[in-house]
Amino acid sequence: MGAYFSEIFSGLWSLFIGMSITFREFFSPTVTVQYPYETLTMTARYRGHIDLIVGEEGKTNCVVCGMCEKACPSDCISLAGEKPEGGKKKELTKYTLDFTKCSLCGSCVESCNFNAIDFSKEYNLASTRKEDFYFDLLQRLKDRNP
Amino acid sequence: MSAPIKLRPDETFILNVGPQHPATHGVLRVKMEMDGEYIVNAETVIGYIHRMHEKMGELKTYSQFLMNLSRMDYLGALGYSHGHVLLIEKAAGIEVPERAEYIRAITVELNRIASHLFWFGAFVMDLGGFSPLMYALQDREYILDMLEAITGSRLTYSYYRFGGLYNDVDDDFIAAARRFIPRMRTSMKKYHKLVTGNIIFRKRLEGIAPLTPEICRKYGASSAVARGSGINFDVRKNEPYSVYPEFDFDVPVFHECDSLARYNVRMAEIEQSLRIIEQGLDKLPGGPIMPEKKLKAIKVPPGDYYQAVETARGSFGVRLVSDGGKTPYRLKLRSPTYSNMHLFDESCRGMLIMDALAFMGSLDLVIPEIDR
Amino acid sequence: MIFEKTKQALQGLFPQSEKTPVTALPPAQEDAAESKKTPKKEEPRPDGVVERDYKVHGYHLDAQVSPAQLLEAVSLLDKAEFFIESITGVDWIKEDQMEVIYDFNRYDFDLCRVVIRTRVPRSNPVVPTITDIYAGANWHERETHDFFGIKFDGHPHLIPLLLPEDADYHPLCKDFKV
Amino acid sequence: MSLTLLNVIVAVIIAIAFAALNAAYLVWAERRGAARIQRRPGPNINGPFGLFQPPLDGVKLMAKQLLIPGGVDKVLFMAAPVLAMAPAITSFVTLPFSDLIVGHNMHIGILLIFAFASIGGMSLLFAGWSSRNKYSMMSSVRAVSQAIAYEIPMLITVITVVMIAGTTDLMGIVKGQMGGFWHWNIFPFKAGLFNPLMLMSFLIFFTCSLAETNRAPFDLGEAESELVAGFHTEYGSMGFGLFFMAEYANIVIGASLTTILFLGGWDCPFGFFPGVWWFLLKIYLLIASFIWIRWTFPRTTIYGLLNLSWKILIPLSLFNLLLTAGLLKVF
Amino acid sequence: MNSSFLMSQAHALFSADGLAGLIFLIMVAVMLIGGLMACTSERLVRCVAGLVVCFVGVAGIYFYLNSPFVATMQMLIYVGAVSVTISFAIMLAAPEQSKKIGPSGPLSGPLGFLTAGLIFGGLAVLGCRTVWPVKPKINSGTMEDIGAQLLQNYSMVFELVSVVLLIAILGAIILARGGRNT
Amino acid sequence: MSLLTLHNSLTTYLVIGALLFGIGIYGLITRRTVIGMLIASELMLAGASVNFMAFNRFTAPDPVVGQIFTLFIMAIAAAEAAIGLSIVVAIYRSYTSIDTEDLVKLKG
Repeated sequence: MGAYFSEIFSGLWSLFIGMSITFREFFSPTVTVQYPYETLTMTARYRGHIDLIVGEEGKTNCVVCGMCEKACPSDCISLAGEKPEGGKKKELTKYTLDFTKCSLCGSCVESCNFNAIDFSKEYNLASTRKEDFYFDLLQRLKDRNP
Repeated sequence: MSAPIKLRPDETFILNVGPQHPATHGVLRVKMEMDGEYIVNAETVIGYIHRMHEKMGELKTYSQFLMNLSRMDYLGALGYSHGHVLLIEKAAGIEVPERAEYIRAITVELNRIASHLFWFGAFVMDLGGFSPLMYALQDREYILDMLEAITGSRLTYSYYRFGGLYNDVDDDFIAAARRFIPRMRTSMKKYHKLVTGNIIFRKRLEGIAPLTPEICRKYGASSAVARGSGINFDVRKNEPYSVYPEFDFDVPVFHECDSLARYNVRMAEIEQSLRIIEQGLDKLPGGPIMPEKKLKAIKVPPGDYYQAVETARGSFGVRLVSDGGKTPYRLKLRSPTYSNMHLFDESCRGMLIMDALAFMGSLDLVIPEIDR
Repeated sequence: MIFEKTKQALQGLFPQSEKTPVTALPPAQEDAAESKKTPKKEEPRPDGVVERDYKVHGYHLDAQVSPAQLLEAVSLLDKAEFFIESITGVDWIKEDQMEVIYDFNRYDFDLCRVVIRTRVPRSNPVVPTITDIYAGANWHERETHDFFGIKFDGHPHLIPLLLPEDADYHPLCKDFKV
Repeated sequence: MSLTLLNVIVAVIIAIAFAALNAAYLVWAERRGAARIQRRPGPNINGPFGLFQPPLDGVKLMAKQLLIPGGVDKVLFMAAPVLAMAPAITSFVTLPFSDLIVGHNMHIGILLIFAFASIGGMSLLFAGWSSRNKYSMMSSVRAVSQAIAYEIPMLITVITVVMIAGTTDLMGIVKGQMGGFWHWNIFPFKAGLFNPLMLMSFLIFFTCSLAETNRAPFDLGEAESELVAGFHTEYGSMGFGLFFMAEYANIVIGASLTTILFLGGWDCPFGFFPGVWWFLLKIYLLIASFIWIRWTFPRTTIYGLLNLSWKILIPLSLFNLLLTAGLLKVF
Repeated sequence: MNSSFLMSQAHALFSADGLAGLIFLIMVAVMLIGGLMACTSERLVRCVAGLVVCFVGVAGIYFYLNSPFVATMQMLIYVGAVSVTISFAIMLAAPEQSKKIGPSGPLSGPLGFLTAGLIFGGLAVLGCRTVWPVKPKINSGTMEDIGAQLLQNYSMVFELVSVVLLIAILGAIILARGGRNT
Repeated sequence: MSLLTLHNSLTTYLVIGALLFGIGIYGLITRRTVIGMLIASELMLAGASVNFMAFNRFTAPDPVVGQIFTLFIMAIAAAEAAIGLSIVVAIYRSYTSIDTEDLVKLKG
């Protein structure tokens, strides 16, 4: 009989303790960010999709070695380059990223020895069309510094 | 709580729990044969998000495949990467700088806490309490912020490399981690008051789904499922790897065998992980995080290798059969939840459906990790 | 020590004559040494128990048994309170064989990982099921059946588990093209 | 007879409006309250403090197509939401909000409310049964067995109060408690009557009204982690909307009954200026605690709930009934 | 004559008394619809639904007979208890919903109709033809009267009914107990 | 006598009672399942109750006797429902059917 009542009382007490905690939380400030109205800044190391780094004279540092293409586990990078007449180094003519396949692992950036690609800070890409995610990075580079 | 009944087949009905069901946390399907609210028989159907990681492992080079490991389990990704890098390092004979190992241990434990926090919230939500999930997510958010700052990603970290790490940690991270420990301890007190002590919660879990040590052994259960049944098994202690022997921590073991014991194990594990992080931060040595000599493409001598690690969900094993080539000849991923989930079919017979779903929650399922 | 006991028990499965070449091999290097020299013409390893270097391979005992001996070997481990960790297969296409690997481990601190392996011809891969001994082998065997097409004789419910229900291919066979 | 009938009709219309308004803004309050407990802002975009959210949600619900899944029993499927809503509305008519504001006071008011509540229970049964969904089926059986189990302690507690008040008239019950909080039934100091267990009875009644309205922690009928959405899984648009409104209307009725039976109705705690505002204040405080409880506790099990009813609530309420009877005889 | 009759009817409708009469008619209609649904529907659950509707109608009629207490009891007992019990029995004992439960034989329909019609007709004619003595005073319909009578004049019956209920509960438990494996 | 004053005459109620009784008889004859018959008999009881209530209101000198009789009928009906339905469950258990045609075999 004693156990019966003590269980009722301890049970009731535990319920009141729980309610006191939620009561305290009720009056503490909110912690969420109202997403479309407020946004957070991305951290410095945030891994978005890759972008070409703007090197000297607004040109890319890429030497078309193809390491990133090889390192990519999902085959999303394809690049091409040709030697301009009279030039010594190959120049990048095409650099496309198939973002539909990319899993943001960062292998490409790591494999690049020439500091040519880096992560962008874009995180809320959305579209209804698949084609929007075939990025032409060379074009994006040009867009960034006209 | 159990119904020892013999039924005619026309008295039962089939209830499909899943593939889309609030309690399965993903695409898991359990075909339950029910007698009213009692489960007569259950058959778990998995494989809805099977991605054939093992074939990918055979087709990709070692370093290309490394990224897949964090996609196995989206809640405790680092533990899985850890197992894989340890295996390859062991097999290929790569030396790892001590600092890297310490950082790995710290980040794995942080990730373990994050995973347990999410499980805690989801588990209480399975039982119908919604608010603890939000509190747990707040605490988890601190961890994700810290890990994002050093790895650049919030869930699928791809942080470890063969021989070390991708990025070094900075002072901000260390300071944030130090701040996090007391905050988390305060939160734990709150959780214990709000949830663990709650009479409704205890009544729902006490004596539900007792798993004998024998069942655990027959099914190869690990993590809290085994430790809640009185089995003192933690790969970190049983087969010490990495720098875990340097740390002073306990393996929480509960002998009640019920769902509450499994809950208690995980909650106690959070506190032990905090201890490990604390010690790791104190002991963190300086130095490089990658071997001095840059690694060429990795090749593993032919042979058969196995490495087990304790992830948030239990004993995760990687078996590598190498023929000396650039890619593994065979890579087997032994996922802990696969074994833990397997015993559900047998154990849930005769249970009420709501107890069975509480039991399912106590197993800490992450479906992509089962399906691989 | 459980390691010694298990080793003796497993060696007991093999008559003395068959055991000799196995124990003569130096542990841990034999794969490496052989395969580097003659990778193509490697003979399948004879049945028997091999001790492995735990620091390199991650397990202690490696026992290759014939499918007929499998149940006996597994029940030995069951009696010694091992738990089943996983079951998997390897497709040795060059040797025209399928291998099934069973991993066993212990819950206590008497560390001993045992690997049991058995080989069957690729053309007719049939292995007896161990679900009667370890109920937890059920899914592992189904998964192995999915991936390699190895049939587990006596398995209660050998239908695709991870693959779609109507899958008739076995993706981890080496002759499966992606 | 005739004039009261007109009265009743006007009261029904007002009750519908009151119920709908309550349902809408209690949803808002619930969402805001839940959000605050979880340290989120909650709906705050539409209008000041998100106050336009409920009408917009209502418009959305009404604009949605009414889906009737194949294989359902159409008549019952359509009738169930109405059956759920109608008794809730009718119960409002007899509730005295103050000595002036009452639709139609009847001398058997409290019995009438329970009589209507039993129809509400049947509506859940029909909804679940007609949906042709196994989850709904299980949920409806749960909801009904729960309703039966909790009706008993609830009625026993009501009888205790009726014995003290000497009337089944809701207004009469309140009038017996007028004059400050020390006269309320929850507190034992009543003229000539000292019953220390009335607080317990209040808790029992409160628990039962939580269970009767299928609120957490007794929301087994719509246990979303087990039964998806329970009996209203297959309902969309206004079918769902009616169940939703009925749920909140029942909450208001439960809170009002608790107020009338135990908290002195429209009586001021300090004995002056009684009026409808006190009544509203009390019921909304009770509703706030309904919300507060819902977002704090996990759900009970079906056997835990039946154990609670049969092993704790019924014996205790019976004991209090006997004690009160004895006290009434003595004093 | 016809139009004036209609006029008077319409006029009566808008008076409060007329409204009461209208609601009475609605109640009778509800009762009839429910009763017919309960006895002709092909699904047992619909029969129970019909029963519920019918009893709500009957309760409404009791209201018009100046006995609201009996009306509420009618709802509490029949809707809240009897109908729920019946539906539980259906759930326990009639798993296949699709099975039609139509008339038991080709003749039973007309035969039932004939019998029921004859009985109804007879009773109705008897009821209408007889001249009933008029009551001096309408009953007040309060609970006090009923309670006092129950505990004074009819206390023996009251006790007997409680014994019957007790025995019924015990009997029901004994009959329905015993697991399904027995 | 207008349609709208029907509720003030005894005969209306007697006819309603007879109607309910008739519906109940019809159901009892046509129903094939035990539960259906039980439902029909509940209707017949309700018909009888209506008569009692009507006489109580219009003719009986005692103000409550009819009401008390109705209350007793309700109590008996509840008991009857409980017993009848447990019998139904018991029948179902031994015959797997509640169809009266299947219950011809008396020795179970």
